[in-house]
Amino acid sequence: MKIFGLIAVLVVGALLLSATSDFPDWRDKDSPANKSPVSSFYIEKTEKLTKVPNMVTAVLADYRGYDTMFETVVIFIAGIGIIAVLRNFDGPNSSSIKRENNDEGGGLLARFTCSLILPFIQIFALYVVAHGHHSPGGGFQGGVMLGASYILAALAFGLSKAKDIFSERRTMIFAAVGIFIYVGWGVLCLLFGKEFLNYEALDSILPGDAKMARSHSMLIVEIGVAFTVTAIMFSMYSNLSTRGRLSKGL
Amino acid sequence: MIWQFDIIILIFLVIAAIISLRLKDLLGASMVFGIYSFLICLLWAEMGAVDVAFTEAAVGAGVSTVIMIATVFSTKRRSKD
Amino acid sequence: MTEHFPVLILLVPLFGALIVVLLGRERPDQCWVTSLISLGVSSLISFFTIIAVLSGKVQTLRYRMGGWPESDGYEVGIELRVDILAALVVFAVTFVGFVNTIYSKTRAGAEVRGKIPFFYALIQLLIVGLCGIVMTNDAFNLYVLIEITSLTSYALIAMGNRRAALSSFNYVIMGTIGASFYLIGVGYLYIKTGTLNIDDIRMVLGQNDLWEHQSIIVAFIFIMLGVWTKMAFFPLHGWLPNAYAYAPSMTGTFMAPLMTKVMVYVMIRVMVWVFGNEFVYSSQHVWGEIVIWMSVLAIVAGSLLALARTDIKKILTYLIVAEVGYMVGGSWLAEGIGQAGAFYHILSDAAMTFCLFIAASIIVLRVGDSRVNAFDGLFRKMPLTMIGFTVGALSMIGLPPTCGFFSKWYLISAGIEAGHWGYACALIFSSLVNAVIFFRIFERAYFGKISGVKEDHFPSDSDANPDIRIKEVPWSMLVPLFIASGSVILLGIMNRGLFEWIQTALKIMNT
Amino acid sequence: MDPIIATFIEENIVPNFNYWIYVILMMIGLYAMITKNNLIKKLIGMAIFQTAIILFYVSVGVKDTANIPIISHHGSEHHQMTDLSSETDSTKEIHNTIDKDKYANPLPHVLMLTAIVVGVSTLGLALAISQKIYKSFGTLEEDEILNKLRPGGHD
Repeated sequence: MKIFGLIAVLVVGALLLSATSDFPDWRDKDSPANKSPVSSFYIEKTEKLTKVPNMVTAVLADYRGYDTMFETVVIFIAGIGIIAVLRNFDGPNSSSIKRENNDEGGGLLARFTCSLILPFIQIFALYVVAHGHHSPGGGFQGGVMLGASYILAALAFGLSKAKDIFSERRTMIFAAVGIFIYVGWGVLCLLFGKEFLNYEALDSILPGDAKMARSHSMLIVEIGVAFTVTAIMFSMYSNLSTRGRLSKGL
Repeated sequence: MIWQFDIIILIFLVIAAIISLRLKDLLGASMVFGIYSFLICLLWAEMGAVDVAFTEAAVGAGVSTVIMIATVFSTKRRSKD
Repeated sequence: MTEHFPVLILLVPLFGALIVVLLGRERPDQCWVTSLISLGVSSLISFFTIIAVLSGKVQTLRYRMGGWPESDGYEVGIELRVDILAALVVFAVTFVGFVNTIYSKTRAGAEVRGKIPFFYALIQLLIVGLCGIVMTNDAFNLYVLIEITSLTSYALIAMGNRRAALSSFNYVIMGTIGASFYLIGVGYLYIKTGTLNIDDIRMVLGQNDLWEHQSIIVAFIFIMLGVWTKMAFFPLHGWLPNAYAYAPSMTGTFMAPLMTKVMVYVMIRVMVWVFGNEFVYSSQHVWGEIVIWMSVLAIVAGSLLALARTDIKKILTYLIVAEVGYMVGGSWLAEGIGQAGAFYHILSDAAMTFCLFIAASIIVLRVGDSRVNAFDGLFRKMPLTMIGFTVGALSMIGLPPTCGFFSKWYLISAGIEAGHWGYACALIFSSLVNAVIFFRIFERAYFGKISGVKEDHFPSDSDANPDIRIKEVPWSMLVPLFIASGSVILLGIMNRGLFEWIQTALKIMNT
Repeated sequence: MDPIIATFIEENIVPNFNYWIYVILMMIGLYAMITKNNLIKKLIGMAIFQTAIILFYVSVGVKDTANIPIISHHGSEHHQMTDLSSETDSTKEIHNTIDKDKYANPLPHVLMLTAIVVGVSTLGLALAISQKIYKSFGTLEEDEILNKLRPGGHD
């Protein structure tokens, strides 16, 4: 097996290396990928057409918004997939277990530190979600940070405390609602007579002109992504750290 | 866009990848994998891909490592290879 | 309204999945109804899409997500593209999903117990992913959708017993390698062309005459390797038999007819749309001959491995491996009849695999044993099920008027036309092996005694007497079986018309 | 560093170095996925494999003259403040046009955001599956699991 694996890996590596000599130089601004009309269009027209200075956010949420919708669906699938694989709903230890151990979680110092920094982490996460138009960040990064803040709470105060805020039922509702916001916003465009995810259709219900409608819609879509990602990140951690029993975390 | 940094980080990356795969202690391997993610996040920030670097910092060095460690704690810590 | 059909096909099951997750835990019985309605609506829409595409007004439906117009002749957004080939495959996918949902009515509660909402949500998302793969015209979007189908199938398979979890893990490893190879290939195309839209990649490749560049050749090889891994082409087939055999039986019937076939569609699409026939079938490249001989190997090995098994589900999964060899070989033989034959085989193989898997899982359910001797005397006990099974088996052997005969006919004649006798002989050999396998089963089913059933296989069942226990299943399982076997015959009867549509569509592609 | 060596490196190694390292990382990851015995190790290899591909894509979008792909207005605003009166429409137009060599190619970044998300989803699901395997087999070593599955093996 090892020999076979080594041979396969070497063949693959040799093929890939043989192609690198054919590539344009690294950092070449005139390489086909960098000077292609698609990339020039994104760089030159994005701010004019969508009023968003961060091109990555604009391309992510608008030009390739269809991709991002499925990216959110991928996260969602991972979340429900982990529950479907790990949880054992009909066993004796499903939801009937009460918290038998109040000592779980970190020590006093950890709790104190966490209670100090958690609000700031969460505010920063919300800032990242909301400010993705102008600075690096967006729904996904902010959502991961928000989810991580709950993971931190679970580590410091014990999973059962964190579960009181963010129960499994709630995570599933949050996750589904996030995608619902994203897809529903696209369907709204459909109902207004334009293509799916064509945010320009919504300029009559959003403040500003059609270009601002794109910008505002990106924010709404990013919020949807943040909902799903927050919920699923926390659900992923809580299931994986307890082998799907959802009691007694790390 | 300083290529010297680029080369140094890339070499560290290869070292980190090899170490994390050689360690027999899975907890240590996950930790080194976190370091690997952090290095690659630095690299992307250096290459101007700030959004990707941000995401990798949150996901690769953060959540991926955490869920990996969570799995190591709820299974076995030693590995045979 | 017609122009929105492609996206509606995707959105209806997507919303269905969300509703199932939101409401499922309170009312598990509603999940079945919800997914039945959503997949039914979706297959209805895809049926109308076929009509719209055939009606002549719109040969090809193009749908620009976000309404972004092209700039300088390049697409800046993501585009969906539905022609007759895509419409046919999408209809097959949604229809199989719909019929299979009917089949899962009584089984879901028993097999996945408390996880019914998650099961139905994953199933609907799987259908969304497969339809998206078929319709999208963007190389990277295709990767995302491939990962959607992969993740749903990992989860669905791992919901089974412990063997299923282990095979699902192998599938994760192989599937990730496959999808990542595809991604590498797309990256190599992107670095040379600067675009991701499939039509635009083709255009740039032609304009700049990049055909002989090493990176384009490597990109082609890696995309092919990735797609072959996902479709379980012979040396890369390791994950498939265990995954499909140990998965919950409903999952098997959902995935076996769809996954590999959609990946074959992707392969044909990449060969024809992205790279074009001149590049793929060019005599300068050695790969044509190699791939055909690999597919001959796949057919022979798949058939022989199936012959060596005694477990009915394992037999069927190895037959899938052989069928993948048919399709890969056919599409690599030559443009024209070989490609069209392989494409027709996608549809007919989906129908007959569906039929056989449903019949087999009904039998395993009733008899409680998945070995071949479970079939002893079944023609007397379960005549209706056995009729369905027989239709599927005859199609697999290749007897008229089933669709298996016609697709095999087209493929063999393509092999003879291309002068590739090895491929034609392998097809005939595989038919003979299939005949041996299935007539062995028929013999048992006609003449065998029921005594082969051991009681300890069903310890939980209260009535241990097999004579009483082995009886026909409820209508919710028989109707899907008959729809499947009916479609096997229907596809066979309609073969000429279908084949002409496929041929003209492929010709339009190449101009 | 010696300037001659530096120019040598810059001309001959730097243009392809990223691509070489990406291939090496990918080979390391792939080798681990195929040959490692421990399931968690396989998954670490998988993560390395995926990040290597992301490294490749991000390297494609780098330009030597470019900065991060976020349009900044500091320059033009400053200009407007200093001579607000003499600003005509034509000069405004000049300031508003964007030099595309100044910004990195955003498309690979977007693609790789999606790929990172797919990577972490796959990792999470695979970890869940390996926990399920551990629950039913009591080990994560592939050879021990296969031993237990063999009919003769004690289970």
